[in-house]
Amino acid sequence: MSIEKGTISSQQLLFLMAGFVQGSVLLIDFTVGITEHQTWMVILAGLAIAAPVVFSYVVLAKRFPGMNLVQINDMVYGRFLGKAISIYYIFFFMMTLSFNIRDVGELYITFLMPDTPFIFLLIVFTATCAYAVTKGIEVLARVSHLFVVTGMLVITSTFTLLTSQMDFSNFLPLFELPFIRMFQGIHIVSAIPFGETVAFLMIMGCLNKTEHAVKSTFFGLLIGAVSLLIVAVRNTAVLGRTQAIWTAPSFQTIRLIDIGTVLTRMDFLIGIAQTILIFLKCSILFYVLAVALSHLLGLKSYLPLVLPIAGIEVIIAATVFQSPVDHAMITQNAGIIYSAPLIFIFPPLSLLIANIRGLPKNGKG
Amino acid sequence: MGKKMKIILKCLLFFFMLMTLSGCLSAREINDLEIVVGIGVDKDEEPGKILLTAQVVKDTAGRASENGSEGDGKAFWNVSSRGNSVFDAVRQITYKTGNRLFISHNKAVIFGYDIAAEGLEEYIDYFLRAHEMRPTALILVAEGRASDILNIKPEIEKFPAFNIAKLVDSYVFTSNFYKVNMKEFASCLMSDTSAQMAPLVSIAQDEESNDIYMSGMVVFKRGKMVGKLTHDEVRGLLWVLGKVTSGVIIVPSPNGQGKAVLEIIKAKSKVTPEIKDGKIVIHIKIKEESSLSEQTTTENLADNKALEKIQEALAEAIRREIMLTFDKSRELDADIFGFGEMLHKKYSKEWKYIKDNWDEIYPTLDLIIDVEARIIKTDLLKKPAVPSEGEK
Amino acid sequence: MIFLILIYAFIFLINVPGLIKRKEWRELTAFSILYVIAFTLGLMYVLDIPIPSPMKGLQHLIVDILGIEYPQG
Amino acid sequence: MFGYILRKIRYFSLKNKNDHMLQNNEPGKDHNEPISHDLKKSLEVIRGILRGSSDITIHEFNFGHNRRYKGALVFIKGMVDMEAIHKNILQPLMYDSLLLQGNVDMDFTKMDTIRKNLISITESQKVTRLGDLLDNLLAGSSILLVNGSKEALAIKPGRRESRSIEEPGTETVVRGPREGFVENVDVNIALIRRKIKDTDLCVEKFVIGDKSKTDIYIVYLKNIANPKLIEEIRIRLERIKTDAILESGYIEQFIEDSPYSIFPTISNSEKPDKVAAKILEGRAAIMVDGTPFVLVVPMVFVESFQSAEDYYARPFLASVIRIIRFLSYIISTLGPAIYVALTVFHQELIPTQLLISIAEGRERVPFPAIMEAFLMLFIFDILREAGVRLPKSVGQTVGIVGALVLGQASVEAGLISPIMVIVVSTTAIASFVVPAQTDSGTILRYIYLILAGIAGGFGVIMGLLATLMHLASLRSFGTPYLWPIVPLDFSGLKDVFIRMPLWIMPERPKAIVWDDVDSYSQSPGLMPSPYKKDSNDSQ
Repeated sequence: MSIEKGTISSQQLLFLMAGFVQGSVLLIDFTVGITEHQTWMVILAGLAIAAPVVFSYVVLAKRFPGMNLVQINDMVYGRFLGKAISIYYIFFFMMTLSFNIRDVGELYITFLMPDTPFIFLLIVFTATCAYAVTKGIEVLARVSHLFVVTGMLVITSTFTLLTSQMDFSNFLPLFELPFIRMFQGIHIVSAIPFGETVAFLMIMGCLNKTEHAVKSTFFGLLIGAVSLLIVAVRNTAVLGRTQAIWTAPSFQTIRLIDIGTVLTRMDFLIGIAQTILIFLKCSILFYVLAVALSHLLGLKSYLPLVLPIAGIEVIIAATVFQSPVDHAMITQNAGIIYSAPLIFIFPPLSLLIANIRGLPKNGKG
Repeated sequence: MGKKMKIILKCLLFFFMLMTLSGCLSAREINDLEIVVGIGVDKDEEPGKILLTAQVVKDTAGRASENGSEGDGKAFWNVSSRGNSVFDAVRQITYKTGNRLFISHNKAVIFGYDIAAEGLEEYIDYFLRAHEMRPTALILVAEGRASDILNIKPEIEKFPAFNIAKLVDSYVFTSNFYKVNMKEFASCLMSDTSAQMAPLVSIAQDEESNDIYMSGMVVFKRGKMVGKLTHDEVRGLLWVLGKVTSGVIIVPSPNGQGKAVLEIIKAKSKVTPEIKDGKIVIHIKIKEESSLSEQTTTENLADNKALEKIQEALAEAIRREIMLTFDKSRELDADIFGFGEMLHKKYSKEWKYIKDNWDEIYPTLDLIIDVEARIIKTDLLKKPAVPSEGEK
Repeated sequence: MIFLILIYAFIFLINVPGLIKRKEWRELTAFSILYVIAFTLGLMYVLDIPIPSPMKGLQHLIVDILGIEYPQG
Repeated sequence: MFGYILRKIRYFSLKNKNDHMLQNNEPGKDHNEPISHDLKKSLEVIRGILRGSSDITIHEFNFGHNRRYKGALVFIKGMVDMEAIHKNILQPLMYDSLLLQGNVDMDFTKMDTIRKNLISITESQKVTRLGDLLDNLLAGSSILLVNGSKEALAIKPGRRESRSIEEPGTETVVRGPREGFVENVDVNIALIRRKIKDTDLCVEKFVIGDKSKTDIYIVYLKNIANPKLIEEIRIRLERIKTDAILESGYIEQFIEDSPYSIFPTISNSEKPDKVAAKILEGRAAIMVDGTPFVLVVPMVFVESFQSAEDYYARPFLASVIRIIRFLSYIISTLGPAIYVALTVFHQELIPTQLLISIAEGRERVPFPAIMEAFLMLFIFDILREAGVRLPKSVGQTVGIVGALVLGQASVEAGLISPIMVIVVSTTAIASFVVPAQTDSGTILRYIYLILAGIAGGFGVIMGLLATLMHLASLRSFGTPYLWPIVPLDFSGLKDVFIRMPLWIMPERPKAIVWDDVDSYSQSPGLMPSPYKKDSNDSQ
């Protein structure tokens, strides 16, 4: 009995996935703090690691058509353990959503509108996300290709505008980083932009035709990864050595665009494009959280939960970290470690168990 | 009403409810903005304090017509204040201006000579960190006090800061100095080996009017000034960096009397460092195209042999300029060419050793310079208008 | 403080009458639980009572107790 | 206060049942008793019911062989063509030579015999119940009663007077047909019939409104329009129980998908060629008697940017104008908001020289930017409304005075900064470029302005995202409102931002048309090119 009656086509799934991954284009910055000019390698390695894992998500979803993560957990791990894992997932969604909301807040507080009260930004942003979520996943899916197109446009246009200031010798001392730094970088990249797509396990339930799911997920991931790569290459080429000292290097590169008297100081426009991309990611996460919670509590519809969850998320986002530096530090260490089992272990494990126990039995199907 | 309508209504009302929140504090009306176009930083008499002068836009249009000629027609107002740090001084300016400074449109940051000599690294941090400060803002060093530079009223431009920005941009025509913005200065400051550069601006002390001119570059090592480069020395540096865009070279004409003056049209350089049996060699290959734009000798240069000879002389002149700059940098012991970074990129294994005692290694570098100069056109004249003695 | 009350009154006004009319008791209970949590969190935030951040707890759990962490610096 | 609550409760209790209309009219009102064969009695009854209206004329006459049959003709003076009555009804009845000789044995108590042999008007209808008699009488037909017969004959009026067909006021066109609809719905249907001469063109009649009994027609192409769409329209029309339908606007508000949205989901037009084009695309037109505005359903957001003229002109200029229309809609909604957001929140986006000149311009303006913008917009809206309401001659003066007051005087007085005047006037002009979306444009302009004043660019962006979500969730009779853009249908996209040449657009809009109709409205590959014999014709 899946609550969401909405159905999305596999093409829309592709754009949802691409928009989701693109949403964290600004977030690869704290991997830059660790991996400086090898960020592009880390992204490729992260993609290489994340691709099979995401592939396992899709196979799991195709194996249980029309069912979302909470139901799958119940069936695979039995009632009690299934509920525990689902709560673990819900906690993960809640935290990730609050990180993203906080990212928007920090983007505006440090760069664009420093004197606004922080909580005001969060409330307005979460309210708009809540409004989008009340419309249902169908509307988000239909609109997602607009976000992806704007994202790609912005990324490529900034790349072309900055070609004059690019110096491709900044990549040169390859493999200069110690292995532990590279491993941490790869872990971050595979966990944050790509790993969070575990949220799609909730959405793949309402695909109308599941045979193209694998292809569209793969392409969605690819578009997201390509945009991350373009940003990483652009940042390293333009900033070179100074990459490690800025709080948000990709924002700093945009501030360096200086063509004529008009095409300069464009950081606000890029900030807006960034807000739009994160808006899609937050709305998807918000929807996934609401549906997961309503499934856990066995409700008929997730709509009544939307506003209270919004209230909680705003407060969590406001208080979870003290400062952007604290945010970067914790997500680099504890953040990716606590989410590692969720992303890398549980889905393949439940796929394995499903194979062994020959689920889904038609009775409970 | 239907469920859907209620949700739409609820979210819309929720949205407007929020709007009643204490409106946005970062709203600043345009007319209470103090638009800053130039900033000067000088040492103050009291030790440990700095004097910050900010050039603020004064809307003369409104005021001049209103109360006659009170303002002496100056469209800017150099307000200055003292503080222990740059940000402290910036904030204390509000005693005088009543509003916070609006730095987004700042064109240039000029450091006084005394502050540059003592060391910039303490004062540069605010200009990199302030969110309103643009990384594309120019950084300059003034000969004397920065506030004097900012006080001189330019003939054409309304604001001295715009005038300075225009002068700096004019490096393209002579390539005797070059533009350094905050980001470039910061990246050199960060690197362990490269020296930082900044254009030097000074006041020409002729009798009736004193105007500003760019008088070369200043070299810093880890933020501390170590020396100055004259125009020719900077040209040598630009040859190596490949940033020569135009400029004039004077070469003795082949038959000895008079000179041939050439305009550089295009120049490319390729620098490849190489470590051969413990010795670091830098191969510099420069391709240059120029045009014969003037000739004071009466000799007929419009034949291949003469042009060949001039091209060799040109190549020799360029090589001499580069060696001149290299000797000066060796004397200042500052890696202004950025060879250290190139070595870092190519030989990352040996880099640890090089980095530690770079100051000893740098003077021992030797350059192999290979210049290929070509004269591609002689503009309108083929032969000089002066009749050569032979034909008379 | 007033905004908090206003906002949460508004949320209450919009959802609860609908839920009661449609007799969705299960949803109503779930809604009210989350509503109370949200309200208390909001109250604590407005009254500047320090709210323990879950991530600090996680950090403490993972780094100090389990000792798994990447070398710093 | 107490009364108010009572009324509220009563309203809510009745709301769902909405058969409120049936209870409260008196039982005897719809007169379903049969007509009595005695002529005098039935005339008494008619006079009794209609004694209030003096324009009813009852003409009694005798006819037939030596005048032994008594008849009566009842009609409303203004609505009937007197000359037709004399020539076609009374003349044959009273002076027909055949009747006079008496050797004819027709039984005049049967209306059919009279209708078939005597009366030379085609449109007439036999009526037995008094209620029908009265309905027809009030609808403008003249009633023939004969003593001794239980039936009456209702003779429809011939040509009803209607306005001549002229160019519609709202949608003027440079190239293209100039004819517009008129108030008489029969003429409108004829106009459409002349455009679509196809047997599949169906016209379904509805009579809605207890008092007004307005004729409403749904016009659609049978095998192209989606039957579910037509069914949906029927259901929604039958649901309407109201006293009167005076204009198609009533219908629009009763049957639209989401009454709380500021965006119209039903388009209306006065031009038959535009309505015909939409019917051919699979839409259904709703024509209401008494108004030249015809509703077309379902509507898509992009339609308001398409004018009929785009398809008659060659594609290149049409595409440029189409892009200009989109830009001007954006300017008209976001213009003031962006100006305020830039000057108040994000001054670093403005180039330095411009910023200095704006600062000088705003030197003596007392209000904050948002107040100034609000004032200007408000005055502009007042002026626009005044211009529309006043008769043509006075309207021009309002425009001129407004421009003077807004432009010169307020700037000199230092109330408004010169650049704000420029911004608001461009917004004003831009808002006239897309007439179909003026209502949403005006409201959005104020909303975004408030958002810009409070949260600057961030507020505007959040407003835009909320509007986008709202638009994407809207449906108009089953078709997603942003159809070719949001569900991303490439074949539809050919006609949105730019208008591809006609021969590239053979497909019918998929989201509107029935799924198993053939998807080509014209044979594909009609690329016009000079005729080339396939052999070695000289190029």
